[in-house]
Amino acid sequence: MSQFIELNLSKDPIYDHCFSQDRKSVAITRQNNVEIYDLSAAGKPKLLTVLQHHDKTVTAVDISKDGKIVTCSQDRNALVWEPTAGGEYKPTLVLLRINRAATSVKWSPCGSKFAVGSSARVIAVCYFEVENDWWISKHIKRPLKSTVLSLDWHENSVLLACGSTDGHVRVFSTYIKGVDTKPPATVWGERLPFQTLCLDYNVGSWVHDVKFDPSYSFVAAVGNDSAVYFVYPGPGEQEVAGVFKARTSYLPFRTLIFASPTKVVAAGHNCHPIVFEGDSNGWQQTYAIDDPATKTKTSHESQSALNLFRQLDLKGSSDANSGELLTVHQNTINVLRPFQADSHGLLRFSSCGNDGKIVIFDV
Amino acid sequence: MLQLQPQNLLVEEAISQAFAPDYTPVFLDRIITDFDFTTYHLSTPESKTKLLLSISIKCWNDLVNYGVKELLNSKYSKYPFIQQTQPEYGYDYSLYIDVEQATFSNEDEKQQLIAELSLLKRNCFAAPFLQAFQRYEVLSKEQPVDPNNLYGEDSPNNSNEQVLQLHYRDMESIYIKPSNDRVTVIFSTIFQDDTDKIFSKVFLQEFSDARKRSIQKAPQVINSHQEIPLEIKHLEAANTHNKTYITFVLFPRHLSTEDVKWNSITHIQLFRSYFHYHIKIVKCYLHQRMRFRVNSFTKILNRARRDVDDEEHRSERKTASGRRFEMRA
Amino acid sequence: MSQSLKPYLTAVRHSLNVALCLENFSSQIVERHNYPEVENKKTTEVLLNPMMISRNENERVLIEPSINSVRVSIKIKQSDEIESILVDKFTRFLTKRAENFLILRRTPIPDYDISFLLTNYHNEVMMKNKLIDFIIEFMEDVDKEISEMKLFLNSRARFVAEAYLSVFD
Amino acid sequence: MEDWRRIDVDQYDPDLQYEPDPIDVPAYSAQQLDSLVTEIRSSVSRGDALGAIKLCVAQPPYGSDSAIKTTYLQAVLNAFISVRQSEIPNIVKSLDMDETDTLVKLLYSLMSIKEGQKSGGVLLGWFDKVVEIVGERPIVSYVNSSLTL
Repeated sequence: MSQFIELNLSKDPIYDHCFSQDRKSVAITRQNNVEIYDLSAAGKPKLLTVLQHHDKTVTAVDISKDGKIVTCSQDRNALVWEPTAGGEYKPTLVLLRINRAATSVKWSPCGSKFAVGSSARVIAVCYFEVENDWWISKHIKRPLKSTVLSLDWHENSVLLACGSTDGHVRVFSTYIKGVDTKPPATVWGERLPFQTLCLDYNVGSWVHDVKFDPSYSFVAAVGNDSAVYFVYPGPGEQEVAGVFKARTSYLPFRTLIFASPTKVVAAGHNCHPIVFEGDSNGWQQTYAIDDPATKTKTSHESQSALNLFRQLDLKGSSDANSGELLTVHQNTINVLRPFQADSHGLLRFSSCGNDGKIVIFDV
Repeated sequence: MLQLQPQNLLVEEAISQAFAPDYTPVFLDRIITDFDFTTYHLSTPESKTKLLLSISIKCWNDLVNYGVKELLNSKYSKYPFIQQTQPEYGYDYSLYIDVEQATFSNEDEKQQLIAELSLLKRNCFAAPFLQAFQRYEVLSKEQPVDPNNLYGEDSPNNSNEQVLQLHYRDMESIYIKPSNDRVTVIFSTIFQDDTDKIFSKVFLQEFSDARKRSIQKAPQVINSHQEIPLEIKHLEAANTHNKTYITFVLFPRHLSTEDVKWNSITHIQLFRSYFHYHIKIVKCYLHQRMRFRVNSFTKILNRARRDVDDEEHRSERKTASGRRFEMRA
Repeated sequence: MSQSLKPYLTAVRHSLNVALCLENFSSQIVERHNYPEVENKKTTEVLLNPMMISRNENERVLIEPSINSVRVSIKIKQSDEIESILVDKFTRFLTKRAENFLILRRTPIPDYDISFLLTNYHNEVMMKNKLIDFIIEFMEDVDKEISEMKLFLNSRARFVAEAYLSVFD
Repeated sequence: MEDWRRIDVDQYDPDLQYEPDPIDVPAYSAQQLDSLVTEIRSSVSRGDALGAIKLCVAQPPYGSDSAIKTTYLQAVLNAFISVRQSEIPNIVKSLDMDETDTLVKLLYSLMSIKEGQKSGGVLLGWFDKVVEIVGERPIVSYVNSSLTL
């Protein structure tokens, strides 16, 4: 049974979380705010600051290489928080120009751009404009037909994979003249003006999460039909060489990450991570982490009589944790993120869920 | 409280107080109500010692045709200290009771009078029934019972027998039809909302089945929810307000002695109130039961709420004065 | 008849377990709004196929899932007039107390007796398995309650009738 | 003139339109259906329950009109009813993933039509066994599938 570190940070669901580069602090979304906790102290995580500016639920948070935090929320805004000297954060304005909720945000690897997916059937690629000291955005519209649920950047900070509720996995080019350098040719295409579509594959159900593999040669996506799709691009324009569908009997997954070019970890409504392994000629589910089947009901130490009575009245049954799930997470897992890796792959990854917990698992 | 008391409790209490030995006459002016649009007025207009008891009944005119006045006089004239007077304005019948001269040979006689006075409404309603019973006695002598009438149908040749009608409520009335071997009492009743109507079907079904099962000696009960019983076909207009008709057939054994007659009258005239009363009781019980069930549902649902883990509870506990209860971990 | 109750309830349990995978989804149609998609069914791509689980003609459950909300509607067995009156009174009684019932919908959808509306907020605030237990228990309890009330009504009627008629002896 | 205040203008907004991608949907002509139905009926009468079920779940006529669909569902219902309760587990075990998904899809469609509801108990028996053996994947795939009967 792999080791895990469990942090109970909030009563409310955590829709997204992101560890700082040095893994010493974590930013979590909590209703309309983002809370940053310091984990360096051995005891309980200490609340550092609360980023308060959004007036609706914050849906995503991401921290760039140089420590800038970007948040986006259902109030149609995104905000970039610059760390100032005293540990405080200064919000800067982002002109998203979208008229629906923002659903997901990701910094590009180079840290000079970030993309915001939204319910306005648009992806806003934002870059900083020094003279006005704000972030302005360029929109990717066609052929997005529905809410964008998930985004993932290619290492060249130009190609952007996205999954949406119309069931399509797409890869766009977000090349912006002044900001990006011309990317070298990749398997996804050579000439990449802004908004060219490099891949468009219909998975058949909402695409909750999409990720490039570590070598950026194919894309893995998680549909709402509890299956993981591995889409291999072909040489031609938008051509798909092959697709593998790893089906499982679990409830639908919400998120996935690559542990290595041949290993993927997915998690979602079944509240514990599942590992898939394979390569270009086939993928299948191999084992589960924190698998409830292998765990017996942990018996609690003897209950004090008062506690028993309190449970009986409150919960109607004396069994203290009647109804608690055997898995560590007591509710849907929303986001998995790599936590610690070494030369040949990921060692540990972090997860956040609707139960307000951040759990760090070993792969 | 299964059986409804036939007598009016307030009248009974007021009069028994008045007849009590240590009664200090006091000024009285009480209006008391009873079932079937009946109101009493108990007052002391002339002097404190002379009680005036008046009663007003909606169907008084029908009762008058059936000799209610003679019946009441016969009931109350044998007491010297009670005189029947001009009916008070707005009332149908009044009695002066002179408390001072009220003398009784023994306690029973006094109780007997108190009972008679508090059963004033029953006595009024008894008039048509008594008349029907007398008519039954006459008929039963004229036409002896046909022995081979196995099914107990009403004998055909008295179909034109005069039916006594009592419109005791707005849309509801009682019909009494004497014949040679029985007296048929038909109630036409109406229900405000349809849940009552459907519940009444269950009740009436039980009324008619009761005789087959356990109480063979009870009157036969027939209920019909749409068509009008034959006996009163000529009297009731078309059944537009979907009235329910309940027919009671009183057999000779219910009309035998004087006491049995009065017992039958007392109960049969209360049937409509008894019947509706118990339907309402059932609805109240079901309502109470649903409230309990809904509470238990809400409790179970609240238990589904993800409870905040314990040490968050402990850290938030406060002392009475509001100071936080610091846990020195 | 109860031998077909168990498969009926397990079928509802599994279907609910799948339907109750909800997430916070802001509306595509109306700006700054976040409401149950299953209610007005405008954004068709976020609606999933409805599941109807029926035990017989007049007893079934309809589960309409969507991305952020599920509508569970139950048609309670009403074999005769009395039962339909009891069901109507019971469900009307429940819907009047819908506000402290969180997941109860104020009015059932046409052709059904009672409807639950579960959104992603309920899923976040409550334990999903307990929510499903509650709905299953509710279905069983309502059936039991209706038949108990009917039994009570008949026995009460008999008792009242006999009490009245025995006085005439 | 209809109350212009209540016209839903959004439906005319071009980029708000969402039409799902066209998918090639298997459809039957009348005779193809008749031959399939007779085939199912004959394998049912021969007692070859597995063969009958396999035929039912092979290629449901998603694209045909409702008349063909109802006759098809009728035949499938008879096949389901004819199978004895004890045979169900090993039939289900010998179906592959897609076939069990289609089986559950047929169960749900049958439960939503009158004739199917009449024998609700049988369908629930099947449903119970399938989920017990295969798990909830068929339900998830039914709920998400764009091919519906």
